[in-house]
Formats: sequence, structure tokens, C-alpha cells
Amino acid sequence: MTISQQKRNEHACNICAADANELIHVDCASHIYPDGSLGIHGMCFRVLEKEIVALCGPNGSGKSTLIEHLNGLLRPTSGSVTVMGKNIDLSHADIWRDVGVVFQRSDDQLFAPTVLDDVMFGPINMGISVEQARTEAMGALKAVGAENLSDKMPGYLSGGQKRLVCIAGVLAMKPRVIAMDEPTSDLDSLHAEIVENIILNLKKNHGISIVVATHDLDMAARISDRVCIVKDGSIIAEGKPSSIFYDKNLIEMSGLRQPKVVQIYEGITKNLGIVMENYPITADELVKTIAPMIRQN
Amino acid sequence: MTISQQKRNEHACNICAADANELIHVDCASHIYPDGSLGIHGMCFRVLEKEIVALCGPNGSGKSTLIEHLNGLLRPTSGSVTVMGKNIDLSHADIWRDVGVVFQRSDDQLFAPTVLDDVMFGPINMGISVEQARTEAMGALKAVGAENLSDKMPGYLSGGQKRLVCIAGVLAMKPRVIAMDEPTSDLDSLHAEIVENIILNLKKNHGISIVVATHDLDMAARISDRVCIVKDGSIIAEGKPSSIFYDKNLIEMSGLRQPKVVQIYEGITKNLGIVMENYPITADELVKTIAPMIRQN
Amino acid sequence: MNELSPHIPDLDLITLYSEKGTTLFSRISPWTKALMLVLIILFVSIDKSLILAVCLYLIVLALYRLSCLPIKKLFQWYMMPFIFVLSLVLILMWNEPGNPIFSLSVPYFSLTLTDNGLLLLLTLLFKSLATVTYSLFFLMTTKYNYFSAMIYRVFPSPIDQIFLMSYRFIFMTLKMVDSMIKALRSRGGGLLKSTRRQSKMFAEVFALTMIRSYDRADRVNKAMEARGFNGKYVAATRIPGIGFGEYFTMLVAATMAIYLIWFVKLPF
Amino acid sequence: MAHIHLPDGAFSIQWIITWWIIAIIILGLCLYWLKKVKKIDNKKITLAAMLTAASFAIFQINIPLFGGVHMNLTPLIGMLAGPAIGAIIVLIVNIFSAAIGHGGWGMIGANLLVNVTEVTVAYGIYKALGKINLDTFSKAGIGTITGVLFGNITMILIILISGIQGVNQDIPNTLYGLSLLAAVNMGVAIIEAFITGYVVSYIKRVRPDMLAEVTPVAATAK
Ligand SMILES: Nc1ncnc2c1ncn2[C@@H]1O[C@H](COP(=O)(O)OP(=O)(O)OP(=O)(O)O)[C@@H](O)[C@H]1O
Ligand SMILES: Nc1ncnc2c1ncn2[C@@H]1O[C@H](COP(=O)(O)OP(=O)(O)OP(=O)(O)O)[C@@H](O)[C@H]1O
Ligand SMILES: [Mg+2]
Ligand SMILES: [Mg+2]
Repeated sequence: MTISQQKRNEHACNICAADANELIHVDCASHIYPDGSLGIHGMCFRVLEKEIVALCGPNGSGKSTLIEHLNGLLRPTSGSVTVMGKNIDLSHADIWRDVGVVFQRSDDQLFAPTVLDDVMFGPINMGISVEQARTEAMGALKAVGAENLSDKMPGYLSGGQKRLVCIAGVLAMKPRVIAMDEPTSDLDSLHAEIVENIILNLKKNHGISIVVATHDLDMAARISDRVCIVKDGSIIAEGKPSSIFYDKNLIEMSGLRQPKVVQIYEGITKNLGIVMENYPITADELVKTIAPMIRQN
Repeated sequence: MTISQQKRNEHACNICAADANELIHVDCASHIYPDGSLGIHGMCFRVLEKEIVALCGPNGSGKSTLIEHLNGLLRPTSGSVTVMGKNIDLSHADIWRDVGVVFQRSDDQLFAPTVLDDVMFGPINMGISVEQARTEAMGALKAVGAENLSDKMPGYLSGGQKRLVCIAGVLAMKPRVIAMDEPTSDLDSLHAEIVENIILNLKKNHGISIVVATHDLDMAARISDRVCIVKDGSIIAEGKPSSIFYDKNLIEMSGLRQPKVVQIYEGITKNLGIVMENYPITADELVKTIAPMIRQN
Repeated sequence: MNELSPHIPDLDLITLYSEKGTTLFSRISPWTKALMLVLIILFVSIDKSLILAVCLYLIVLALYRLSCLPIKKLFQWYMMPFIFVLSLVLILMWNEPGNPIFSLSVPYFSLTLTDNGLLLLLTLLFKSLATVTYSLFFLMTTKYNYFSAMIYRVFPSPIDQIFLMSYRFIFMTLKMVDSMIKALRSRGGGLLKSTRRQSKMFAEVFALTMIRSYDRADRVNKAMEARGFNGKYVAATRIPGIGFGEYFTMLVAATMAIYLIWFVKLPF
Repeated sequence: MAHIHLPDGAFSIQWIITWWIIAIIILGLCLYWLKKVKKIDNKKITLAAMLTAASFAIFQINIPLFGGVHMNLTPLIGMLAGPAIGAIIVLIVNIFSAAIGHGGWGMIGANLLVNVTEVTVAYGIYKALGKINLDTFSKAGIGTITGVLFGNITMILIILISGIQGVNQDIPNTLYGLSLLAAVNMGVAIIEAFITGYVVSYIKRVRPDMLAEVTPVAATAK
């Protein structure tokens, strides 16, 4: 089990700075809100090409604050954020083209009178013609399977549909990275699955890197290539889901609970007093791990 | 496996009408919103003494609409709702004393400038003196472990704390039934666990019946005595969690996904081609079911 | 609320100071501070002397400073009051009778700034800054629950109810507006495009703010009725009473003010 | 809002008291009407509180046009809430504003009269235009412009009557200065009219029931 447990020192980031396929690099950034509360603190984080990164952490740990730093909505009080090689402090105007954000509450994001208007908003701001923007927007709506909603009023959509439209609105700008803040928290399991599939699909077919902040560790385990555990404003551990989620101390110390699958597997192995060999993190993997154990005995 | 699959006929309810320890009885109620959309339709539902009922269903299935019928916030367009033997159409004024509702969004519920004012709001409306209301309120805050928040402004609480205060606000009125609309959807797993424990505690120590609407079938499985599957505005099946959640067709047909534990257990048994004997629905139960299988083989 | 303007007092920051404050001024009775506010308003309305206005301003500024409140922010927040004073007086201060200081004449038109004109500007400015500073001092040293209890005592129903609820809602609405504007900016909406497009975008934000306030009012009202709301809710916080020392201080202050205004002759 | 909040110290004490008394009388009438005639219900109270908060929040938004403009949308309040509740809303907004230094405490009386004029005129005009065949955008725009115009006239009258402390000019000179001020205000009023027009037509499209105060027909048709 190898966890790249980052020490909270200033050089933590320099190690990885040379990475060539790095899209976003947050270098020891801190953000103090005007009222003095600490949003993030000594946060080091990066997003590579074509990967899905999950940010997991308890309420108030700084996930949303970090996400707002990724496209320049917030500026670090100290430290720096580099997006596609550009420091956001120096050249911020274009950052929003590279990094799209899907906010925690869909309602905040949907403001135009119709779905199509809303999805076209980003492309038009990029300076392309209205006709072209319409094409882009319809393409994005299609990509999330919501093309039949284009004439609807956003206020009348269901929670799941709103979420799809929000994703389309960001997708229409063809960003390199999309950051999503708890994209499935108010969705039923079917809609959550749809969103999960869209996330996987965005990476596979569009080559987009995705950052997902979530409380749902089971989902994080299913979709992410890399998990970052956020606590008190910084990342205290990161690594593959299979190594992070099997570190019970780490997870509990961060104020979380292990994913169901992991709890069950650990429960079984502990109950039997046997040593873990595999580290299943999805339901399928767990079944594949356990079934032979029963059979072979 | 016995599911009391209710037929959608008018007599469905009459069967159970005689139940003596029945607190709420929704008898074939329908509700059509002013804009013509169907909130619930032919809904038959009841709450017995000292039980936890989970309402599970996809987005837009009518869970919130049903909950608002339980204490007279909405009136059925047809059918009837009886609370503690009183028909809400005839004697609605007092229904709110018997049935408390914790809404989906805590922010909407916390309207007063301070936590204490907010929790005192219900008791004062019941006509008791301000001093006595203060005592009740502090008691309720203590019951949810939030007595140290009493002077705070609700706006500055964390998501989890807000939820606790909302529950306290309802608890302070000492209702017989509390209905909660997705009480854990925006909470991290630690806070969700706290809320779950409060729910179990309310039933055990205060003898309150609780109705929980939720998307989280795993939680429903853990805490509820009875599960009702809501679809298209009516309850299409109800029964013990262990029987409902093992009916894969039913669950998928309702637009949901089985709880993780069930998925895993079914996966294993199917993989091995063996017959299910137990129906574990919590992680603990699953471990207890599977461990011996591995050992005994 | 970083998406809103830096020159408008940030309610979250104000509340933070008022909740965390530990100085003497956070402990004295809110009623005392309210009565002092009335005295100050009376003073600036009666006083005609610039010197007294400046003195009052300096005293209030000292109070503000002594309560450990942020001075730099205060000066940022002066912007709007400045504009209000200037927009009123900048036009009226010309051509006042008095000794000319500065004169500008173009064909058909002449502007003269006299000493009285300048005096007018300065006096009004200092009076206004004194009350502004005191208001902020009052806000930032008095706990939110005291304010709510005072509102409840002072205003008749239903004004008190509307007032109290809106006091709470303002924080929620500001948060909502803030996140809406953030979401717009994240899709390139914050940049200056055509005036028309820009006004349309803000109009849509305003419309949504109204619509969502409406929906929210609906939900809040439901939540209140679920707890038996019958048109009256009580703010029950006990407000500390006015102490003897506080009465005495107010008496002294009032006496001094009367003496200075009516019995002392000042050059201007 | 006439975009000017009169600061403390501008008026002499007699006039401060006078305007306050008039304002209190108007508020008293509104309260009486709301309680006895209209029978205001709980929901209206919650709604009024929400509109107050929204109006205050909207004022805090900096629109990056011409170096920064703030909107108070007082005429819009009139159209959404009607004049009686509108008067209470502007009272509270004025108190909040005074608390953060935008306009004087003593001036709330005078500022309130200005705002109540705007609210009432905008409401009246929009409602009166209801029968005429005109699109919502224009109706709301005209209502706003007229409302702000009358608000300005009220403000000029109030200032002329009470006089600014320390100003010793003759009436024509003062009037000249004030007209200049009003002219600037009307410039801002044009932006406000455009924005209010958009806002009202958006609301009309999405939530016509919100305009029940001014177009009762739409509400029943729903
Ligand atoms: N606008 C704000 N003003 C002041 N403090 C803030 C603000 N937003 C967040 N904070 C504080 O910053 C910290 C991090 O908040 P953040 O919203 O980033 O957490 P989070 O991980 O997204 O939590 P959640 O899971 O509840 O969404 C918290 O302590 C919070 O109180
Ligand atoms: N105020 C309303 N006006 C019109 N239709 C409504 C209203 N509230 C709900 N509905 C409709 O009634 C149906 C049931 O909605 P409800 O909110 O009860 O579902 P829910 O099960 O609580 O969904 P969720 O899980 O998303 O909260 C939906 O079709 C919804 O569109
Ligand atoms: Mg967050
Ligand atoms: Mg619901």
C-alpha cells in the first residue's frame, strides 16, 4: 500500500513541477476569506492530462474553495495557481476557457430563460458567432443526452435534468478540464449513474480531465484515477483509490467513513482473520474477489 | 420473500383502516399542483406507532409532496388524510403539533436570527410562555447535541449543524411523528451517521415515529422498519427492507438501484450459483452472512 | 461576498466583528449605543460649525479605532457616502455668497467657489462621515441577536416581522447572488461586452434573484406554518439594560453638546 | 431609488422632524390598510421580507457599466409588491442602507417619501398601461422612467422646501443646481428602465403569477 502522503512543507510541490502533461498546478496556495475563515491552507494539487481526480473530504474541508481557485474565481492569498502553464495572477482573463466549473447547486448556474440560451452563453462569450454558438450548444446538449430539453425553461426541469444542462453549459466551451462540485448529491441513483457515465465518457471520448469533489466515496472509488483526501484546507493524502480507501486510519482521521465495499471486504477478512490480498473498490471487484474464496475453500 | 404489493384499487386502504396504533393514514390521496403536474396519485400510506418508515423513490416521484400532506401543508385534491384520528380537512389547525416536518433544505427552515429563537418558534406558537419555550428549546437542542450553538446565527453554521438545529426545532414541539425530507443528502458520512443515530434515538428514547424520504437506499436499509417504494406519485410496494431491497425487478423498475450491500450479496450468490438463504441489508449483516460461508466450505 | 463591490460594507465581515468583539464597546448596552446614535443625529442636524463637525468625527473615529475595528476597510466604505455628499453639494456649492476663492468663466456661464461654498462642502462631509462611522461602529460592536431583539421591541407588527425576517434573508440572498455571479464569471460573463448584452445579463440575474426569492418565500413560509406560524414570532434574546455609568456618560455628552452648540462662539 | 441618499446633516432639525412625521403618517395608513382592509396574510409577510432582502442584495451588485452602477430597482418593488407593502419594504431598505452609511438616519423620513413616490407611480403607471396593447418590456420601462421622474421631482421639492443647511443661495440658483442633479439621475434612470423592462418581461415569461399585483388577469388565467 503506497500512499504519497504529502508533508506540509514548502517543497512538496517542487518535486512534481517538472511534469510535462500537467494541466493545472496549485502550488502551496492558501486562501483566507475576508471574514478570516481559512478556505484552503498550503494546498498543493495538480491535474494531469486525461485523468479523473476525486476530492474527498468532510463538510467545510475546502473542496469548493479549491475548485473556485482552478479557474480564477478566487485568487490565492498566498501561493500560486498555474493553469496550462499560465499563472492565473498574471493572465487570468482566459482561464475560464480552459477550466469549466459545474457548481454544487445547479440553480445558481442556470440563469437564462431557456436551456439553449443558457448553454450558448459560454460559447458566445468566447466571441464566436451566434449561429456557431448554437451548433456548439446543441452538440454539448447531445453529448449529455439532453438535446430534447433545449427549448425548456430551466426552472421547470427536474434536479437530474438541471445537472445535465449545467454540464452541457460547461462542455459547450470545450474546456481542457472540468471541475464538478458534488455533481450527484441531490440525484437519485439512476441519475447519479447517468452523471457518472458522462464523467467517464468525457474523459474517454473528449480527452477532458475531470476534478470531482464529493462526499460519496463509493462513487469516487468507481470513477476516479486518483483520490485526494482534503482536510482542514489541504490535501493530506493522495493516491490510487485502492490504496487510499484501504487506509482506515487515514480515512477516519479525516472525518470520513470508508466506502461500503471496503468496509465489507475489511469486515470479512477481519472476521476470518485472513490477510487481504486484493483491494477491491467497486461492487464488481468485491464480488470477483470473494466468490473464488468461497469456491476454492 | 413477501412483499405486500398494493394493488391500485380503491379498497387497498380499507384493509388496514382498523389498525389501532395507527398515527397517520393517507387514504388514496391525489394531489394535482396548480400547473397541472401530478404530485401524488392514489397514494395510500400509513404511519404506525414507534416505527421508522423510509420513502424511497426517484427524483420527482412525489416523496416531498407526500410529506407535505402529512401535516396539512398541502391538502389532497381527492382522497383523505387522517392524523391521530382527525381528518385534516375538518380539523387542520392542530395537525402541526402532532406531525413535525424537517425540510429538504435547512436554509429554508432556519429563518430566525438566532438558533435559539428558531428552536423556540414552534413551542411559542403552541401557546406556552417564553420562559417555558426557552427550556423546551434548550432541551431539544441538547437532545441533538447542539446546545452550544444556541446563540449562533443560523447562516454561519455548517451544513451538518444546520440540519441538527432543524431537527431540534421540530423536536421542541414534542410531536408524535417527525417527517424528514432527505436529511442526509448534503452531509458528509460522519454527519450523516450522527443524523442517523439521532433518528434511531428519537424512536427509541422518545417514542416518536419517523418518516424519512431518501435516495440513499443503504441508509434506508440500515435504519428503517419498513420501506415504501414511491413511483409516479404512489406507493408501488412496501415491506421490510430485507424483502423489498432483494426484489431486483421491483427496484430497477422503480428507477432506483439496489443498495450496495444487496448488490454485492446478490453478485456473490449469482457468481457462485448458490441460493440465497439470508437477506443481509447492512454491511455488518453481510459480513456475518458471508464469513461463515467462506469458513465452513 | 467577493463578487460584490469592495466599497460596499460586507455584512459578513460586519457580523464577524460584532460576534467576536470583546472590547468595552461590545459589552455596553445596545440601548445606550442606540440612544447615542440619536444624540449624534440631533447634534449634526443642529450644529452649524465645521470645527464641531470635525471634532465629532474624530471622537467617533477614535471610538471605532478603540473597538479594534478595521480602519482600512472603513476608508474603502466611505466611498458611497462621499459620492452622496458630493453629488448633492458639488452642484450647490458654487456661487454661494462669500469671498471668492476660485472662479471659472466660460461664455454664458460663470462658476465661483467662495469660502462659504467650500465650508459647506467640508461641514456636510464631516457630519456625514461622523454618522456613517458611528453607524458602522454600532453595527460592528453589537451582536446580531441584540439587534433582532431591539427591532422586535421597537417596530409595530407586521413591520417588525418583515424586518426581522429580511435581516436573516439578506445573508442568504447575498450568498445566492454571489454564487450566481460566480457561475456567470466562470463562463466568461463578467467581462465588459456590449452595453446591451451586459445590461441584459444583469437583468437576468436580477430577475432570477426576484424569482428565487419568491420561491424561497414560499418554502420558508411552508416551513414556518409547519411549526404553527400564526403571524407573530418572538425574538426572545434579553438585551442588557443601560447601566448607571452609561446614563451618566450620555448626560455629560448631551450637556457638552448643548454647551458647545449654543454657548461657544467658533470662527467657523 | 433616486440614486441619491440624502446624508445626515443636510437638513435642519425642524425639517427632519417634519418629513419623519409625514412618512410615519403614510406608513400608518399603509399598515392600517394592510391590516384592516387587505387582511395581509402570513405568506405576504414572508414574501415582503424576501423582496426586501432581494432589493438590498441587488443594490450591492456592481454593474461594470460607465465605471460602476448600482441599481435599487425601487420601481420594480412597486410592480411586484404594490404600494402599501412597497412602502414598508423601502422603509426597511432605507434603514439597512442608513446602517451601512448609505443615506442618513435622520433623512430616512425624506428618503422614504421619495421612494414611496417611485413605488406608487411605477405601480400605478404599469397597472394603468395594463389595458393598453403594449409589450411588458415597454410597460415596465415606462413605469420605471415615470416613477424615477416623479421621485426626482419629489426630491427636488423636498430639498427646495427644507433647504440644505449652510446653503444661502436664492431659489432659482438652487433649483438650477438641483435640476442638473435630476438630469444626471434621469440618465441612470434610463439604464434602470431598460433593466427593469428586461426583469419584468423575464418574470412575466417564467412566473407570471408574481405580477399578480399589477396584472390580476394573468394570475387568474393561470
Ligand atoms: N464565502 C465564504 N466566506 C467565509 N468563509 C467561507 C466562505 N466559503 C467557505 N468558507 C469557509 O471556508 C472553509 C471551506 O469551505 P468549503 O465550502 O470550501 O468546504 P467544502 O469542502 O466545499 O464543504 P462542503 O462539503 O460542505 O461543500 C469552511 O470553513 C467555510 O466555513
Ligand atoms: N410546487 C410545485 N408546482 C408544480 N409541480 C410540482 C411542485 N412541486 C413538485 N411538483 C411536481 O410534483 C412531482 C413530485 O414532486 P416531488 O417534489 O414531490 O418529488 P420528490 O420525490 O420529492 O423528488 P426529489 O427526490 O427530487 O426531491 C414532480 O413531478 C414535480 O415536478
Ligand atoms: Mg462544497
Ligand atoms: Mg423531494
